Amino acid sequence: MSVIIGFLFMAAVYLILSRSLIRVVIGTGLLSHGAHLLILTMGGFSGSAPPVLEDSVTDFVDPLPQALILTAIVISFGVTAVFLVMAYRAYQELETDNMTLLKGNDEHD
Amino acid sequence: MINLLLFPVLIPFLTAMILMFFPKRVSAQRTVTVIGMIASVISSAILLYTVMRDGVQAVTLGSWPAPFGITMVSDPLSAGLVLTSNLITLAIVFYSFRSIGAGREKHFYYPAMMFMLTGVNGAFTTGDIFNLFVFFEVLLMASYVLIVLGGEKRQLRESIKYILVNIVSSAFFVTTVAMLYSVTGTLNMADIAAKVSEIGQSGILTVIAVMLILVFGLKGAIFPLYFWLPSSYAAPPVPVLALFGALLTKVGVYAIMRTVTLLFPHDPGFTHEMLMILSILTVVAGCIGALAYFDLKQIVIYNIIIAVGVILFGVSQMNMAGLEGAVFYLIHDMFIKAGLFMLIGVIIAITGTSNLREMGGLLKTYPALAWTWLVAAFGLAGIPPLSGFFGKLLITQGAFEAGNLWGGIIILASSLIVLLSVIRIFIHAFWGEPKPVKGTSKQIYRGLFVPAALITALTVFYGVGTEWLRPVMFDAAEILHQPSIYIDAVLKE
Amino acid sequence: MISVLLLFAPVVAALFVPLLASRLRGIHTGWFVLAVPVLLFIYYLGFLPQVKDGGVHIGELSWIPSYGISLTSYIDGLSLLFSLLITGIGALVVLYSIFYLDKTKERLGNFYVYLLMFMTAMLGVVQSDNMIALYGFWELTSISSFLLIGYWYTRDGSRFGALKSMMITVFGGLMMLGGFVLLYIMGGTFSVRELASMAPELAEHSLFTWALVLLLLGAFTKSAQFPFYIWLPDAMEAPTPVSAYLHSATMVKAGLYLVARFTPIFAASEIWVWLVTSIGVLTLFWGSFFAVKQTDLKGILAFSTVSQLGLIMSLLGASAAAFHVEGAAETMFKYAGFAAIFHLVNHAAFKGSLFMVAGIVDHETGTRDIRKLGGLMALMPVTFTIALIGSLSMAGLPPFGGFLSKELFLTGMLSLGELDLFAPASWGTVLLIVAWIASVFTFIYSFYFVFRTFTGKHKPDLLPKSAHEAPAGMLISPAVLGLIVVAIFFVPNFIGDWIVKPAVAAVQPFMYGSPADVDVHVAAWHGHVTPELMMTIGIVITGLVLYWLLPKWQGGYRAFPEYLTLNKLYDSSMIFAESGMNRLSRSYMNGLIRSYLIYMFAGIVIIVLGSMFVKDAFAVSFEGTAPIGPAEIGLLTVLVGSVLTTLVARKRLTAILALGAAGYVVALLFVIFKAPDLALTQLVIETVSVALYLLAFYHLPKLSRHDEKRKFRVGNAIIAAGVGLMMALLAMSAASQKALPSISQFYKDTVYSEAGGGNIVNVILVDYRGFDTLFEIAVLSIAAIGILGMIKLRLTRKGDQHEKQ
Amino acid sequence: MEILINILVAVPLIVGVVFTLVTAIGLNRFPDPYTRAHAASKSSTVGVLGILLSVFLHFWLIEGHFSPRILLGILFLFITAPVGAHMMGRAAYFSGVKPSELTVKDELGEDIRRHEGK
Amino acid sequence: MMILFWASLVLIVVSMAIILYRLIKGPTAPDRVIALDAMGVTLISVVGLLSILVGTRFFLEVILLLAILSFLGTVAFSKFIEKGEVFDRGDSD
Amino acid sequence: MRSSDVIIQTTTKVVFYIIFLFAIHIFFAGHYTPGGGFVGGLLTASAIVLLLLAFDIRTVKKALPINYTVLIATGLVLALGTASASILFNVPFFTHAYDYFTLPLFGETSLHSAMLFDLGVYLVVVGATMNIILSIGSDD
Repeated sequence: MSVIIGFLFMAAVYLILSRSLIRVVIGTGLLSHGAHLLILTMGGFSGSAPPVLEDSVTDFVDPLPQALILTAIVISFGVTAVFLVMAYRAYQELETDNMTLLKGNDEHD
Repeated sequence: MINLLLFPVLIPFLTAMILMFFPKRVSAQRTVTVIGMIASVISSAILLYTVMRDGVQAVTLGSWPAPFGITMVSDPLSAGLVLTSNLITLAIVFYSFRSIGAGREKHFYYPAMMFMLTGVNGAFTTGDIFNLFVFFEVLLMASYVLIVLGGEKRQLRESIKYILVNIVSSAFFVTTVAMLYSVTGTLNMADIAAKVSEIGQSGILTVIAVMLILVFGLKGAIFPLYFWLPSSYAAPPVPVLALFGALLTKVGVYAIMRTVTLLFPHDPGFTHEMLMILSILTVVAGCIGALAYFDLKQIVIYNIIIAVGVILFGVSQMNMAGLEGAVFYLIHDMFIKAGLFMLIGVIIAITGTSNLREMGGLLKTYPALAWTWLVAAFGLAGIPPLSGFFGKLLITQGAFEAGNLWGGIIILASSLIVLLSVIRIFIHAFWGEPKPVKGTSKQIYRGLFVPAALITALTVFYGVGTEWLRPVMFDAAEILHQPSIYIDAVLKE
Repeated sequence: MISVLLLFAPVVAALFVPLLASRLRGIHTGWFVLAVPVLLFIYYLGFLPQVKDGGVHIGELSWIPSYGISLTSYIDGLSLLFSLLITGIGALVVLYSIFYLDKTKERLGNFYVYLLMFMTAMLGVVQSDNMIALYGFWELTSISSFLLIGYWYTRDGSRFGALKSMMITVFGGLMMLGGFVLLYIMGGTFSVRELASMAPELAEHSLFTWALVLLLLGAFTKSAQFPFYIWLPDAMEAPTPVSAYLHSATMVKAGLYLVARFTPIFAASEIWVWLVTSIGVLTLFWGSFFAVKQTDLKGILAFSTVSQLGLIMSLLGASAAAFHVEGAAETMFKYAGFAAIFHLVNHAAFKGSLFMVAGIVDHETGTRDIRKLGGLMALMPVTFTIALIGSLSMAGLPPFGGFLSKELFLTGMLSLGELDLFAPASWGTVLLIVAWIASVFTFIYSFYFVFRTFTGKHKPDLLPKSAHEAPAGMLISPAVLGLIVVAIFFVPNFIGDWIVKPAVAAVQPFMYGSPADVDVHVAAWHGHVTPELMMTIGIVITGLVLYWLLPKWQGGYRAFPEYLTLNKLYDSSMIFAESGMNRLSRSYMNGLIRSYLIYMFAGIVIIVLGSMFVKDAFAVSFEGTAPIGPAEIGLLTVLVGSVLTTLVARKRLTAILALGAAGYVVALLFVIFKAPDLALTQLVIETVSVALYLLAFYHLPKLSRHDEKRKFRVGNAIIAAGVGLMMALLAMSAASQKALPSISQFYKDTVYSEAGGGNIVNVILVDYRGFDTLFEIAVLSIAAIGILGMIKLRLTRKGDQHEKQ
Repeated sequence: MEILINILVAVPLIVGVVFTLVTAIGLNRFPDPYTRAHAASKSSTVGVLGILLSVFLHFWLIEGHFSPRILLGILFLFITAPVGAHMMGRAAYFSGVKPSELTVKDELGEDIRRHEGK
Repeated sequence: MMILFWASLVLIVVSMAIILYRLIKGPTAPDRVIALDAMGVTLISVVGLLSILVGTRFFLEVILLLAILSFLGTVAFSKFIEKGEVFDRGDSD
Repeated sequence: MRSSDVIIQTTTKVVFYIIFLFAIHIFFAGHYTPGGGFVGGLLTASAIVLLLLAFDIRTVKKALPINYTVLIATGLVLALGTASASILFNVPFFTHAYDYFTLPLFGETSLHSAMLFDLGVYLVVVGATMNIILSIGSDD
């Protein structure tokens, strides 16, 4: 599982470093998948039932990481949406999706 | 009132909600914002008073016992920071009236500001590490909105970078929290601290501590993670810049302070040494940048980085003097940065440019502005009795006491660079031959200058009136120095 | 208490100056200001009798008691001497400035505010017993000096000089602060007096030398010692009254004051003795040597000041040497301390008058270039007289005060030759010889200054104005100082007893219990030919010869390469600070987010992997890892496949579909790992996200690789692999090292009984950790309003065209 | 009884799995989007119906949990699958994907032409 | 009986892999959408089987949800491919 | 020809209600079984999205005249209000109150103030999602 997480992060970072804005956006999507899976992994995999009360089940998986992931998912959804809109607005205004051309000058421009 | 410490978080939050009902009515937006801010300032002042009188305030939400619910904790440090943030935001709200423009005001400028303040105050107050993440996200999300609002070319270009960096850092943050949870099985910071000291700070915990330092360092702009900051901060309009410069990085710094003092103080030979080296490098990097540019905004922005380095250097000393100095300097820097950025805004409004080479001779036409700037500049550089001095004095003292002589000397020498960078602004903008400037109406000038001058006056008071503030600083540093006070206040309810 | 408040009298007075300057335009503002130093001078005179008998006055105003910081007014011999100098010369300078600065052309308000500010600062420096207050006033002197030098702020030279002086002196001040802090750490107090009382213990401390060196940096920069003197000549851009006041009589002496004040503490250190003395002598030589090169009147005086400051500095060093000599009070060593203070007074008087003369010449002829001047004696006889008195005193000739102090100086240097302390005896001799040569040059530049200006051929056509004698008012102040110079020669012991001895007793408490013990009698003629007299005669003869030959060898200065000078060093460091730093900064701050991210990722990976390695944090345990079944393998394969697809996709739709697929697989993983809530949410979110992508695609271009080079991609891949590796290792290690059970058990136990729910995850969300959720929806709300704002508000279209991209 | 229930559960399951496999194969073997859409919608719907029925029966008969949601799901799939297929076909056609050469008749094209001809 | 379920699951995952191949290969966008739709439908089966195997009824919600979303996705993609935009603005015609 | 999606429009009219009902169901079930405000809200939003897909933005706006920004604000106020009620009783913020009731038809149920909070969440999610989607969708 950890290997998969590492793989996800690797792919995400690779995409984020690329030149195309869309690929960068996709990279952030993968990044959040990786992060969520990592939280899940951190909860451990012991426990045999979903953390929902049911008669005669006592061995639940750890519910806390799930709650955390849920929060994280929603947040990253919001961030993705903002990023996406920002990306296309940037494309509209700057007329490029090439990250290299998005460099700009630090000094008074 | 056991919920008192929540008020500075909830009042801006509520204000933001109310503001969302009528986004297009500018005067109503302004009125509600000001009312909300004043209420928030008052509540945080009461909070600070209460904390000083009764000791650390803690409430675990939902009436659950401490490590299980989310605990909000207000110690002198966080209460002080909350009050500072509120005051600065109030000033910037006034400042915005004349500078931000109706377009932005009609498009959720004030709610975003209030949300951001909510996030900042929450991050200062929370005692739960995942909740800290959530508050970080609140303030970051609000900052995304603020940085891009208006949709100018430069804003969009820099917002992309800003948001990207922060998405990455958030991903790292949340994973680090998860790892911390995996090892210690808890999320409450006091509980983590107690458990870490119980089981000993093993290797993995130290690595997690390093991760946390780096993650917060990304927000707080330490070396080698500060690169995104200068150009991003320069993009939005000045009030937003002032807000960012005063508050955002400081949240990261605050979080690092908590991390290394409360959660992981047991391996200073590694974590604190590392933090010290990083902070010195940060100072150096900031100095390079502060000298390198002839742009008003850039110069002051790089000074943020220098200040971050100085504060963290103080923290890394882990003795009373160093910590107290760090607290002192932290609050000083919030005020002074807000003041400087607001003053820069006035200059830009007058000259119509932020390029130093295109201005000059303002001393003749705007003497009050010049003197205010000079006071602020000397305050920043730490000329006694202005506000920057005592923090730096204590930090140096802490460094010397800890035996880091060269570190202390570098910190002192950095003041010189700071002074050079801001005095250069004075020399180029206010001295020299007057150059033709755009000029601005008297009303706008006053609307911008008065809040800026008030904040600067506050910094003067902060320096001169050190004696009255000292108990706060001392208590704050003591809690940082002896985390058991904090832990007990949270866990033994 | 009163005396402390009086320190601030000038600043308080300064508050009214702008008002007076603007309301009462008819009267020169200086007249009002004049009252301040005069009254203070009289006030301080009142302390003389008390101090003469070894008494001290202490006023204290508590400021920040919790840090041990207070404002004090500690008046002993030394500080009284300085206070009198500051207020006395201050009064004369203000008087002079009334005639020097035109009330209609100048912005007098500013000028006098700065000047009064400086006065407070300087009084504060010399009267503060508390080191922090001392430091505060110290920096205030730098600031007011900065403002005064930059008074004519439209001139490039003024701005340059102002910045230069501020940079150097503030640097020194900061280092000095470091020294103060070290002293505080050693002694536990900021009070100089208390520190002095524990001097022997301090000397044992390991930080002692650090403190010493840092403190001396402060003193040397302020007193323009080698190699920090370079700011002083450039400070001559200030109006002449300022030069006379700050840059000869008072501010530059703050460094001397500091050394004198801390001599009781540091005298025990041999480093102190040799450092102070040799830097002093070196400065003495250097300043006098280069003074001859100058062509600007004020430039000559500036270098002369540097040189004279070096002289006093070396004497102070020698006076500390007395600490190491048994029974020093009985030997020649006693002269050094006395000479230092005595010359300090002398110098203030003659240099003040000379600066004023230079100012008069400038004012009346319009130039200070010595090449254009000459033959002014006939036109300006009074000025000439004053200049002659000052110059001859400076050259060390009788019947002027300078002769006496030069004699004492030579005595002090001779005594060093006998000191075989911690260094070969010859070292002292070297110093003596250098000092002698320097005195020769002093002689030359003194003559050079006065005779080149006032004798020789008058060249009226070179002068911007036709020269004539200055108005009487302008001559008052220099004349008074000239009179003092003469008076000192004739009644040296009056000044010695009343002013110098109390100060000496304060500098050398290890020798004298009270001022009365200072057993020095100054006389012009000792009844026999002393070595000092011989040396003086030598100086005069050699000096005269060399002055005669001056036109022959002055050109030799030009042989000295410009690029080796310290000025050049300062200039190039400032240029480096601007353009060099700019280039440096631009080399990595290139605006490319990719570069920044690469730095950041690389930094994080290196630091974290390094920490893992150092702390041996890596661990793997397969206990409690995910069960691997066929379903898992299948799903993970699909996941890897879709992730790879996003990597290689050439069409954006493919990339999005693959991303969606990855999201769905993650949702299925949630199913496998028994997280129904997560699975539900992930599914919906994923779908909505994909819909968002599709919506946004309407506005976005087709996917393009922008021809990424192979090198580019390999670089990315390396960084990416590093991050991936780091995360994998971290995740593995963290998951394998669960030290404590989770707090979740509590939730399982109480969810039904206390929280009244069944779905633990949901109950955590809305109850246990509802606070998170509250702000999580806040995040969502902000995102919504942000997007609305982004789309609806477009300021670019209205203008803002100054950006070309 | 047990066996009967097992058979009741197993039969739709096997049918469903077979159809799903057929779908997958069809999706790969057919030459153009139109035919593939046919495979995807028809056979996969049957496949999933079979499996869902089996799941429903499993929970109802073996675990005693009557789940109306599954029935609802089946209903939903029944309603939406053809519509989805229709949409995809349209999409393919209007985005300009050429039908395979084996196609006999292009009725929609004729319709459009007739429509425009009017 | 469990073996039967497992076997079915494996077979379905195999078909998923095949569909995935189509998804990756294309060659046209509609092909991919069709594959995605099929994928969604197969996913429903997988979830159904999984909930039997894991032995809990709480995933049954997921089935209906998936059906809904799969339909939604199909429609959205189809419209995107057909018209290049997902929503009709309603003010153009 | 292209815009008259009769088939999809007809289907949508039915399917919309199914989805909506399911969303409400999932929202209410949240406290005891998987689901809750988030999923419920998102599903509701999906239902509206389906409407948007089948019809066009103007029609949907006319049919559902909701100001989504106000919806968000209302949701936030509701959520905060629920949580803040505890301030009035001077117990820690966010303390919930609940009780079990036995109602006819439903059997044992609980009335829980957390439900109200969840309703706030639901409203915010619907509002925010629709706001985002509509903003992007109606941009040109």
